[in-house]
Amino acid sequence: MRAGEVKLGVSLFSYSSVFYLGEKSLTDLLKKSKEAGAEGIEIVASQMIPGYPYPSREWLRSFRDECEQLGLEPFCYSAHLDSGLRSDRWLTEEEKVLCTVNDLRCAKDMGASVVRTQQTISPKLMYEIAPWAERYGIKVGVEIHPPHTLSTDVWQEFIRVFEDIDSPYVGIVMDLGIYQEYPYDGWINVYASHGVSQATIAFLLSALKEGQPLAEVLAVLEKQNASEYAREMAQEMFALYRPYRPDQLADVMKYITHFHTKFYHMKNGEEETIPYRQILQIIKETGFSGYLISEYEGHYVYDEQTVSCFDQVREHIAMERRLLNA
Amino acid sequence: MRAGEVKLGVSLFSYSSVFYLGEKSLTDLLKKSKEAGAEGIEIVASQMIPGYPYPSREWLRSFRDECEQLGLEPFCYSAHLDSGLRSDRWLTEEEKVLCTVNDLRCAKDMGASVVRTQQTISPKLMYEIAPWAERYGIKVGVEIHPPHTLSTDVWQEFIRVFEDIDSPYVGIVMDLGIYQEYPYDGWINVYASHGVSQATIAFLLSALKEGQPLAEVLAVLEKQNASEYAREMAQEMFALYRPYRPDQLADVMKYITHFHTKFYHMKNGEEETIPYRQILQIIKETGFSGYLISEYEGHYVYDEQTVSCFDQVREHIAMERRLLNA
Amino acid sequence: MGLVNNQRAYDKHLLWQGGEGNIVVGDSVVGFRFPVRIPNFRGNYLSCIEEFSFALDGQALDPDKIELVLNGKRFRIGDLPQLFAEYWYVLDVGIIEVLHDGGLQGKHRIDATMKLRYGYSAYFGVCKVVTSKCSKEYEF
Amino acid sequence: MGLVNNQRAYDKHLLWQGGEGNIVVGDSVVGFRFPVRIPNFRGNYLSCIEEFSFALDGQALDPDKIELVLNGKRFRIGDLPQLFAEYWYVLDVGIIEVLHDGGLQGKHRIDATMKLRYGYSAYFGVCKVVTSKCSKEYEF
Ligand SMILES: [Mn+2]
Ligand SMILES: [Mn+2]
Repeated sequence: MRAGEVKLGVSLFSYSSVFYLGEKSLTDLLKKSKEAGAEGIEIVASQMIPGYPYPSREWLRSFRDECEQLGLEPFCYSAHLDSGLRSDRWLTEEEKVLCTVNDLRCAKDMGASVVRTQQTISPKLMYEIAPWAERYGIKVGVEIHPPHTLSTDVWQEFIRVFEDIDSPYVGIVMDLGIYQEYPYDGWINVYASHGVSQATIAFLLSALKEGQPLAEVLAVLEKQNASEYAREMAQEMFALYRPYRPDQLADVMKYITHFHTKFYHMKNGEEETIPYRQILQIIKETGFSGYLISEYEGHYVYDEQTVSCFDQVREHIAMERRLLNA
Repeated sequence: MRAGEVKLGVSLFSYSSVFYLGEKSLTDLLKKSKEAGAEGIEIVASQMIPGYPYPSREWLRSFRDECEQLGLEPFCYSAHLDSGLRSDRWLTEEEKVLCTVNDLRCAKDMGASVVRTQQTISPKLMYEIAPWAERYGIKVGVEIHPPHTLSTDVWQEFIRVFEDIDSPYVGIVMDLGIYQEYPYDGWINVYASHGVSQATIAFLLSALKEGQPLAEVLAVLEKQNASEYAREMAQEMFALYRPYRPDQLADVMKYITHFHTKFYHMKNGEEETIPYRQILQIIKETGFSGYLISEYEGHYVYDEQTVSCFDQVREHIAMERRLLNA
Repeated sequence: MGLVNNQRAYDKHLLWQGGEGNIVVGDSVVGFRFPVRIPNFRGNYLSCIEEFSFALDGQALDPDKIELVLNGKRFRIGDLPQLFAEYWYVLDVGIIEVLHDGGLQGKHRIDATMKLRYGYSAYFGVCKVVTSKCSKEYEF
Repeated sequence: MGLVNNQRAYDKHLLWQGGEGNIVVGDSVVGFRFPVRIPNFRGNYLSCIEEFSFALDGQALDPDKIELVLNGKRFRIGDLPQLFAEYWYVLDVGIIEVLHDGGLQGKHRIDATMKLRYGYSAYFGVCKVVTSKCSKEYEF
C-alpha cells in the first residue's frame, strides 16, 4: 500500500439482519460488498464463522479464496475478547493470550492482515501480544468504541503502552462512533414508540447540544415524572453522544490499524450525526494509509424493506470517496 | 422368540483391542460376529458409537441396517450409567432419568430390544424408568457385575423392586462373571510379571479354593513382607472370585433380560473358571428364552497375535451350543 | 448501542418458527418442543446465558423438565451457566424440549425470557446483561 | 477387572504416534506437539480426567503452557475437570500442544500421566480412579 493511500472496505456486520434471517448467504454478502465498491472486508468471527471460536482451517481458506476470487481483500478477522464469558470468573491474562493467539492463527488461515480485538484485553497484556502478532505477521488492533473515548483512562493507558512498545503490529481500531454528536432518527423513534414524548425528546436533544450535565437533565425528568424509557434515553444519549472534539485523533493516527467508519443512516448521500468531513480531512492531512471500513449499524432499528443495508453501504462508500477526493 | 428358545450372540466389546488399534472397523467386527455363529449383537455405546452420548439418528439407523443386512439382530444398546461423570457432584436422580431416556431413544433408532444399564442407576429409580421403557417398547436391564453378587445389598434391593414393579420392561443383565471361581492364567501371569512369586500364587489359589478369609491371607502376606502387587493380587482375587454357589439364579431367571456369558480364555474348547455346565443346565431347566451374549474379556492380557479374540468368540459360542444341546 | 435497539431487532426471534410439535414415544405423547434462536447479532457461549425460562399459557415451566437441543447435544437448562466450551452459532436453531404428559393440542402461547451476558461489553468493569423477552402462539 | 489389566492393555497407548513435531509460526518455532489416546477400552467425558500431566526429558511441564486439541476445540488442561459435556471418543487422537520457545530438535522423552475416573464404577460408593503412565521417545 502506498503512503497516504486510503482504501475503502466494509464490515460484513453491516449486513447483520439479512444474515441472521437467512435471507442472504455469506457469498451473497461478499458479492454485495463488491458491488458497493468495497476493496476489502472485515468479518466478525463470532457472528458469521461456523465453528467459532475454533473454525476449521478448511473453512477459513475457502473463505479467503472466495474473497480473492471476487477481488476482495479478506482484510480483518474481527475477534471478540469475551473476558466475561465464564459465569464463575473473568478470563485470566493467560487465557486472554491463548484466545488472541487462536484468533491470530485463524486470521492467518483466512489471509487477513489485522485481528480486531477489544479493550477487555487490558493494556499491559499488549506487551505479550505484540511478539505474537509479529510472529504471525498480523496486526492486532484494539477497537476504541463508545462509550469510551480517547480520554477514557484505559485508553490513555493503551496509548502510553503503544508508544512504549513502538511496534507496527499493535495499535488501535478507530471506531468513529466515539465522535458521534447526535442520536439518529431511527434510535429516537424507538424511544418515541415506547411513549417518550416529542417535548421530552426536543428537551434532551437541546440539552445535549448545549452541553448541559446529565445530572441536571435527569433532575428535570424526575420532576416531570418521566417514564423509565425517558430516563434510559437520557442516560444512553449522554453516554454515547457529545459535541465533537477532534480529541487526540491526529496524535494517535500512527497507531491506527484501520477505521470503522460507523454510521446509522445515510440520507441523501450524507451522514449527519458524525463529523465525517472534519475527520476525513484529518485522515488526509496526516497521510494515513489504510482501510476505512464502513460499519453500518442502522439494521437494529430500520426494517430492511424500508432502508436497505446494501443501499446504505453503497451510499456510505460513495460519500467517503467523494470526501476523500474533495 | 419361542418359549425356551435360547439365542447366541456376542458383545462387540469382545473385540476391544483390535477396534482400539484401528485394525478392524465396526463393519469388520459385525462380519466376524456372524462368522463366529452369533445371531445378534450387543454394542457398548460409549466405546464404539461416534457422537456418544448423542449419536446421530442417521448413524444409528445405518448401523441397524448394516446389522440386518448381515443377518444379525442389533439386540442390545449397552449404556454406561456414569453417575460420577461430573467432578463436582454425583448425577441427580433426574439426570439419571434423562440419561436413560436418551439411551432408550438411541436404542430405538438402532432397532435394539434392550438397553443395558448399570447399578449406579439405583433401585428405586426403576419405578420411574419402567414406564419409559414401556413407552419405548424396549427393556432396561441393570447389569449385575463383579464385585457384586445377587447377595449384595443393592441387588437384594433391585430384586425386591423388580418383584414389586412386575414389568417385563425392567430386569437384570446377568453377567456370569459373578459366578467366576478362579482367576485365569493370563491374569495370574500379569501379576507374575510384576514379581509375584510362584509360591505366593500357589498359596493364594489354594486359600481361595479352601475359602480362607481374606484377612488371614493378608496377614500371611504381611508376615512374608510380600510386595504391593502380591497384596493387590490377593485383594482383587478375593473380591472377584469365590467358590461357586448357584445363589438365587433360578429365582431371578424371570427378571433376566439376557446373559453376558463372560469369559477370559477358551482352552481346547472349554472355559475353566466359570461353571458353565451347571449354569447352562439351570438356564435350560428354567425354560429361559433369550440371548446369551458372549463377552470375551481376555483382550486385556492376551496379545491378539497369541490369542485371537475372533477365535475365542467362535470357540465360546461353539461351547455354549454344545452344552445347550447336551 | 442501547438495549432498546437489540430488543427491537432480535427479541422477536427468540421464539423461532418451524419444528414445533409434540414429542411422541410409541403410543404416548410425552412432551412438546419448539424452536429458539439466540436473540443477538452474534452467537455466544452457553455460559453467557444467565437465564432461559419459559411459560406455557402464562404458567411458568419447571426448568428440570426442559432440555435445550443444540450442537448435536442435549443440555439441561440449569447447566447452561457452566458450559463455557459450548458455542451457539447464531444461525443455528435450538430446540427446546419440555416433558409434559400428553403434550399439547391446538394453539398455545409460549413466553420466553433470556438473560444474555455480553462477555466483551465490560466498558467500566461490569458485563452488560441484556434481557430479551418474546411471546408466540404456536399451533401444536 | 483389576487395574493391572487396564494398565497392561492401554497405558502404552496413552502417548500415541503420528503428528508429533514442532509448532511453527512464520520464522519462529514456538512449541511442540504430540498425539495422545485415552488409555481405556471406552471413550470418556473430559470431566473424568482428574490429572493429565507431562514431563519433557524428566522435567515437569507447566500445565498453563499446555492445550489439548480435540473435537475441533482447544482445551486448557486445568479446565478438563469442568468439561462434563465434552466426550472423548475412544478412536479420536488428541493433540497436546506445548508452548516452548524454540521447540525441540532430535530425540526427546515424554512422560505422561493420566488419572481417569470411571464414572460408572462406583460399586461401593466411590468411583474407581485409574492412573495410567506412559513414556515415549519422539523424534522432533
Ligand atoms: Mn466498530
Ligand atoms: Mn458384562
